[in-house]
Amino acid sequence: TGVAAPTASWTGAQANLNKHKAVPTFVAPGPAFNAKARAGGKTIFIIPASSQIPFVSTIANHIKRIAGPVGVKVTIWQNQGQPSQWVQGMNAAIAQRASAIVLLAGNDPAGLQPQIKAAKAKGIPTIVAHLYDDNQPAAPNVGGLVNIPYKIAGRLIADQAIADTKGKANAIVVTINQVKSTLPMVAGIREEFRKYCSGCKLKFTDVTIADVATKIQPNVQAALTGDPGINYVIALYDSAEVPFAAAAIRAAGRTGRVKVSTFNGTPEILKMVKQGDIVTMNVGENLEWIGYAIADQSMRIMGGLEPVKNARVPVRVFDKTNIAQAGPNFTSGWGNSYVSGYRKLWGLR
Amino acid sequence: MISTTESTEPANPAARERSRSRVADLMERYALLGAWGLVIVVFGVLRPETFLTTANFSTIFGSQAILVVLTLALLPPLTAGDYDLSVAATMGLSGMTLAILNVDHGWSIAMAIVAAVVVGLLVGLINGALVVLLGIDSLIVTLGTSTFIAGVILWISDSQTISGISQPLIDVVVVNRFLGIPLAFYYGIALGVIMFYVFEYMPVGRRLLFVGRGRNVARLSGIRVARLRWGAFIASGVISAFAGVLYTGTLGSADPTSSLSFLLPAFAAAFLGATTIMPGRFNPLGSIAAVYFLVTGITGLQLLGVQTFVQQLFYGSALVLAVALSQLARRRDAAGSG
Amino acid sequence: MISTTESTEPANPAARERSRSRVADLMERYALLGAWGLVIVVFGVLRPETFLTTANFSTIFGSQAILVVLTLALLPPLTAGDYDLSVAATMGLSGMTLAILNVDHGWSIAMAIVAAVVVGLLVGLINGALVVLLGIDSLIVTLGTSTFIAGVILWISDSQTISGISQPLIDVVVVNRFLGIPLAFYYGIALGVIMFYVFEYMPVGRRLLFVGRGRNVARLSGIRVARLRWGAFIASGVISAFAGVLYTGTLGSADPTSSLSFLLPAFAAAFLGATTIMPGRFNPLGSIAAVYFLVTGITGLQLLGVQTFVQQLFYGSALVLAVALSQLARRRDAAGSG
Amino acid sequence: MEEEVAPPRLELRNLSKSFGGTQALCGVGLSLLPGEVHGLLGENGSGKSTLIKVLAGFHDPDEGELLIDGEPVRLPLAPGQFRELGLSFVHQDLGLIESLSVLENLRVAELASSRSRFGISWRRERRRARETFERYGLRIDPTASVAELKPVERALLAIVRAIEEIRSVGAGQGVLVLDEPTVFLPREGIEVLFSLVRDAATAGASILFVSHDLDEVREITDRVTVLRDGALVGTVGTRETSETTFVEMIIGCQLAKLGDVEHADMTERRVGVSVEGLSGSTVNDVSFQMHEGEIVGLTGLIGSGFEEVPYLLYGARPARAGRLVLRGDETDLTRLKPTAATRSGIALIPADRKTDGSVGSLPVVENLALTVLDRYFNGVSLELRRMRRETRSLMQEFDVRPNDPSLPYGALSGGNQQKALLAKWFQTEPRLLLLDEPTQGVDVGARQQIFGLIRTAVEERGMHVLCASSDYEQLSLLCDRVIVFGRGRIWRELVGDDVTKERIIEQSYAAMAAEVAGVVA
Ligand SMILES: Nc1ncnc2c1ncn2[C@@H]1O[C@H](COP(=O)(O)OP(=O)(O)OP(=O)(O)O)[C@@H](O)[C@H]1O
Ligand SMILES: Nc1ncnc2c1ncn2[C@@H]1O[C@H](COP(=O)(O)OP(=O)(O)OP(=O)(O)O)[C@@H](O)[C@H]1O
Ligand SMILES: [Mg+2]
Ligand SMILES: [Mg+2]
Repeated sequence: TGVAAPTASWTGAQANLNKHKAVPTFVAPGPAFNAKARAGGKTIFIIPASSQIPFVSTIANHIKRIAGPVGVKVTIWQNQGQPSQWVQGMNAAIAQRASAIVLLAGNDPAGLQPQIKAAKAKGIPTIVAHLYDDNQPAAPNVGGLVNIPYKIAGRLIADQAIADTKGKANAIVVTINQVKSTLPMVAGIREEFRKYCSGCKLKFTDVTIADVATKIQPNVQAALTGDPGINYVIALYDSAEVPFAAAAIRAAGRTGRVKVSTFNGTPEILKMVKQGDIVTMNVGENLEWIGYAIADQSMRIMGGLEPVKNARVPVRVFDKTNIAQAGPNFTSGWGNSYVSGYRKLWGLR
Repeated sequence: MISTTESTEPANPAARERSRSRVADLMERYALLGAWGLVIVVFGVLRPETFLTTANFSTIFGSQAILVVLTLALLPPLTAGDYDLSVAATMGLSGMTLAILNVDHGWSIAMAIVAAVVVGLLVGLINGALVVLLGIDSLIVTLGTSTFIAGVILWISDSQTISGISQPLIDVVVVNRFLGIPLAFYYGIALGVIMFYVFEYMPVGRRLLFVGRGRNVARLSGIRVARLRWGAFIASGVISAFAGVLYTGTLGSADPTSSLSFLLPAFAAAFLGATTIMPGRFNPLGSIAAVYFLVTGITGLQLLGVQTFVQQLFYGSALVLAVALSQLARRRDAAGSG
Repeated sequence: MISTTESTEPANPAARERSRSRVADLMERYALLGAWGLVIVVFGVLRPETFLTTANFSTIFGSQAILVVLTLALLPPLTAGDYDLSVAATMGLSGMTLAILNVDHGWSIAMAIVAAVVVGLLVGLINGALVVLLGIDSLIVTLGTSTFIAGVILWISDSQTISGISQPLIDVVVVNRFLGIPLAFYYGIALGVIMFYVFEYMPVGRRLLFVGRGRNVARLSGIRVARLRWGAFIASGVISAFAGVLYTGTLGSADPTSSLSFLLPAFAAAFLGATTIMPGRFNPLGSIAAVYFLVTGITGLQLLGVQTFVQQLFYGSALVLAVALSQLARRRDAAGSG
Repeated sequence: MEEEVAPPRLELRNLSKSFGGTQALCGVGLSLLPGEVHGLLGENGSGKSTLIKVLAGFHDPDEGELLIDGEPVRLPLAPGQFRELGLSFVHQDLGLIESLSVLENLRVAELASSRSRFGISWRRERRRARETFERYGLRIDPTASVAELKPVERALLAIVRAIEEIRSVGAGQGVLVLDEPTVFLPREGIEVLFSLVRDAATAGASILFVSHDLDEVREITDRVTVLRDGALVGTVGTRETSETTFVEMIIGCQLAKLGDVEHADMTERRVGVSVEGLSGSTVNDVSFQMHEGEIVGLTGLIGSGFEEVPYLLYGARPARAGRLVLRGDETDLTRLKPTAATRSGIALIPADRKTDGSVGSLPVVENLALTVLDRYFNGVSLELRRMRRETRSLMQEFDVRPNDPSLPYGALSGGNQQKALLAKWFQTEPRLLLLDEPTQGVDVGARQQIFGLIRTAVEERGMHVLCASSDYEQLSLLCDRVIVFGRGRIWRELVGDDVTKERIIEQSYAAMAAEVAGVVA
């Protein structure tokens, strides 16, 4: 038509956001197979990064619930996030002759090579779930992957800052470089700012996992003091960062002028989206969907099938326009397509 | 138990064996404050437009009240010669109790605060009982209870962050201000001043000191050693709980694990604080100065935009250098006069 | 510094000042081993098919060698009356040095190990210098250096995990086995036995003990107090570095922060270990027993698949109960006879 | 005592206390009359301090009754209850906290009692403390830490504290308990103490006085109770009892009379040790020599500086100047460290055995073997069995009781700790032995034994012995020559027949008189 290019480039960010506001649809990751016949009676041994992180243990519990009806046994190695406990878990999995080991959510296979090799030698594949972005190279000896679209998530939280300020974003990004997924997320953020908001300002502050509670608040508060123009805090991981970032905003007396966009979709933080005064948007993940994807990939591999290349786990943007759909417990908003989709794929009734 | 008698004494009595000049005394006393001043000057020169602003100092003072209070919680047991490693866990537990009662069970914020403080009191009571009645080393008791409490927090919270604390608490902690600084700051200072008074001008403070410095002598002098040590643990538990209330008020939520990361910074501040104001004794005002000295540096670096690791390098070396400084004042004098 | 003279003494010498019956003595000495046996029996009954397997015990023994070595690293300074809070950071630094030199700079694994150990030695040297030469309290020095080292690790590693360690190291640490247990286990045991021998059967061990218990007494007995304390820090640094080598060998990689989580467990084991085998003294064999007692319980719970908070409840209460047990044996005797 | 109308101020009946296997007290009874000075005597380890610590509420007795003014009081006493009963103490180890200030230590009673609660004015307390010290003629800075005080000053501080406490109880009330208060006091200090004690007794207070010095006991006490091995031997009137009877009651048999000691003049013999131009914090440019086979004593009054000399010669305290020549080996004393001193065959037995001597929480065997560890090291391992065996015979030789090497050092009685300390250094076979108050708190019998051991070592091994002491009797019994200090310098030397208690006292005072004259002039 006759209308020229977008009135302002930030609308591109808005368009990207809008695209991800709808309920995601299920796309089969690979060919259908008979799960009961292929994987029945086998054991998945899950080693979560830390059982103390709620979303990690929630995913593990989902897998257990999903795989049960298929006849797959699931063992969860409860731990407090110490590498020596992971090593012990790997050894226990090998000793118990598990059929597959799942390193869940932050457990870096680069750091467990001797054990992964030992498992491989015993014919036990190690599946790495919820760690890499699709474009990230995986560590060697890994038997399968269930990736998360971190880069897309990063782009979306940047888009929110850009769109919400109508192209005048001045954002501070709180990173945890120690976490593997920070890299693709930051890449996504930078890309969006370059594309839709070249005049915007972007700053970073990094903390380690151990310093989350003691450092985020002072760091963010200092940044807000140092640059009174800051209007957005981009928090990569919601439950680990948002409470402290929000405290900084409150303590700096900038409530209402500085907003937060974040990722993970933890219920407590989605609740803050509903409250709306500080957190304006949260890129949600569906932990049950992820559970299905991991179960799917594990059963394929245990059953001797070709692993899927892209598990196609989606994310969804929740802001004040659609937060009501997350339900009273902030766990809904994903429809049912994936449940029936996976069941059909596995040949269940 | 007598073993730990001298254990937590920060000073160097051997060095004190020499009488020394007033100048060195003052230098030792105020070395940390001098270092603090220096840090302010350096960053003031490097970033005058952002560092030397009221907003910045309001940030510095307002953001560390929790650490101040937690550090103060350590002082009664340290003075009595005991370690309390459970303060950070107790802070987490009381904050979580407050959040659960207020958010999940709909208690009024006042009642929830009372409950949170009672929880701290109970922890102190248990710690004290184990240390005093069973005669177990305080370090291992509180390491044990700390881990236990961490488990309890995960249990009662189901590992979830609880948010949605009533606004009034948030208001009186971080939103409302006096002279531009959130009220939390003044709570910390008020507590510090009260403790200073108790330690310095009330018999019970000196009794505690006697217990810490010579448990047997204290007993021979008719001091109720067991009762005082127990009391110190209870005080520690209650103050930690108060820190937990402030923490939850600051965050507007309570999470199950983050409080533990305050433990080592609190110990660092307590020991660093023992080198200033009243060198050789754990003292509240020194501890407060130590907290703010360290955070001023960190904030300055933050404003310079340096990487995280530089903050850690600063923190580590500032700790050692500040102590070394006050130690050198003492030494130089000792060398000069002895 | 004399302040800390008695500081790290774990026992209750007053209670020890009574000669007591052999039975109570034995009870106190082996209470922890008894508790360990009990834990094995309980889990053996609950999960005979997974718990009572060689594979399980091989896992238990093999996976905790790092904690064993790190706990042993604490003992020389503790015996000399000093705290070394930097052991975990030193372990991380030496592991990271090893990884960077071996992976990024292509050094041979042997050379990289030597470099890693030298790094530990340097850390010990610096800690010792600050404590001994400047006369600063060991707790605050090592808290400072620990933070500083943590910053250095982030710096040199750029906050990234470095993987791809040469296979030979991995082989001699976790792949190769003797009696089904990875060699790492035997390194820890061998180190413990050597240290036991040094503490118990060599003059230097006895001297160290006196330095820790009565610094002035030691000095006036002609012992080179400063040199021994310094030496203890160096030993601690080197042993921590060795732990770092094992850690990197176990994981096949080095990450910038996880080592710090070993600090409190190591202290817990050192203090718990001081209640057994040679009650009242920090001792290597007791420490090893303490590590394996605690990890046996945790592993049992993991095999039961209980939630992680239960593990923490167990850990916390096991710590306190085990100490209380040995304390009660002593008390009952004291009461019975006095 | 049926004719006594007033009940005893304090009465103990059937008191028993055991530690593990040791029966420290066994059915002991004791009564203190108002206005009485009552001596408590007994060998080292006979249970005197244990009895006193029961009265302080420190030890819980196994059995026993306590009556105050005829009223039964329940045992064990609660902490601080002794104060309500009007008791105050000077404990054997003085009961001071070294790292705290003089003022804080002085005021511990007020701080410990929960009566006053608010607003201590430290300025006022400092003034009061200065006034108190002035009244006793002491020059002690209330703001100094106790660690900075000399042993004498510490003892005086503890005594002043106890006497002040008993004064506050009210005239004619109270019990003052003194557990070996005189070991660190020079003669004039003892006189001050005794006059204070007499004043208190005249006012009606009761005093329990422990000492191993029979002359002191005979001088000050009205009655004496003697313990042996934790059991009561008896209570006797002081005036009715002869010295030999006392000795017999204490040790259970006659003591061979030491007789008048022969003091040979050895100044003609070869010089083995010479000290040149020694200066420390109080001594100034002191030089003297020691001859072979000679035991040299150092003495003087408070502040004369003699007690500093052993520490300077050992490198335990920094010397400002000075050289030591030991059998031809020359040492610069400004650089000497204890390690080097031990190496060159010097040994120091410090006065403060608690902080400088041995570690109470470790076994006797480890304490004693510390200085000779290399002797038990065969290149591979320490021979622990031999160590234990030889320690046992060493303890036997020095009469350390109980003779159990595995006992924690702190569980020994005060006098036995002192004997063990002597043993620890004797076995190193030093060429130069430096003693500071070597037999403090050691009972009469053991004291003779120790003097004998020192003599033998001097004669057979050619050891040089330098003994700093303000116990003039000890000096007169042990030394061949006594150097009397005044104002940090040597005032006079007493040799041969001049070495008598009387001459030493005379010269010590003369030194002070000269000092005063010097100041006036
Ligand atoms: N004989 C002893 N020697 C050394 N220490 C002891 C002895 N008996 C008890 N203790 C220790 O000294 C401390 C004080 O114990 P005690 O029972 O005397 O307390 P207390 O002050 O009397 O308390 P309360 O007022 O509750 O009676 C405790 O830590 C205890 O373990
Ligand atoms: N805490 C303790 N543990 C074990 N035994 C002890 C303890 N205290 C004292 N004893 C023992 O009790 C006995 C009496 O000791 P006590 O100190 O009362 O003797 P004393 O008469 O004061 O001797 P001295 O004249 O040497 O001071 C000694 O055998 C001593 O070893
Ligand atoms: Mg005695
Ligand atoms: Mg009591």
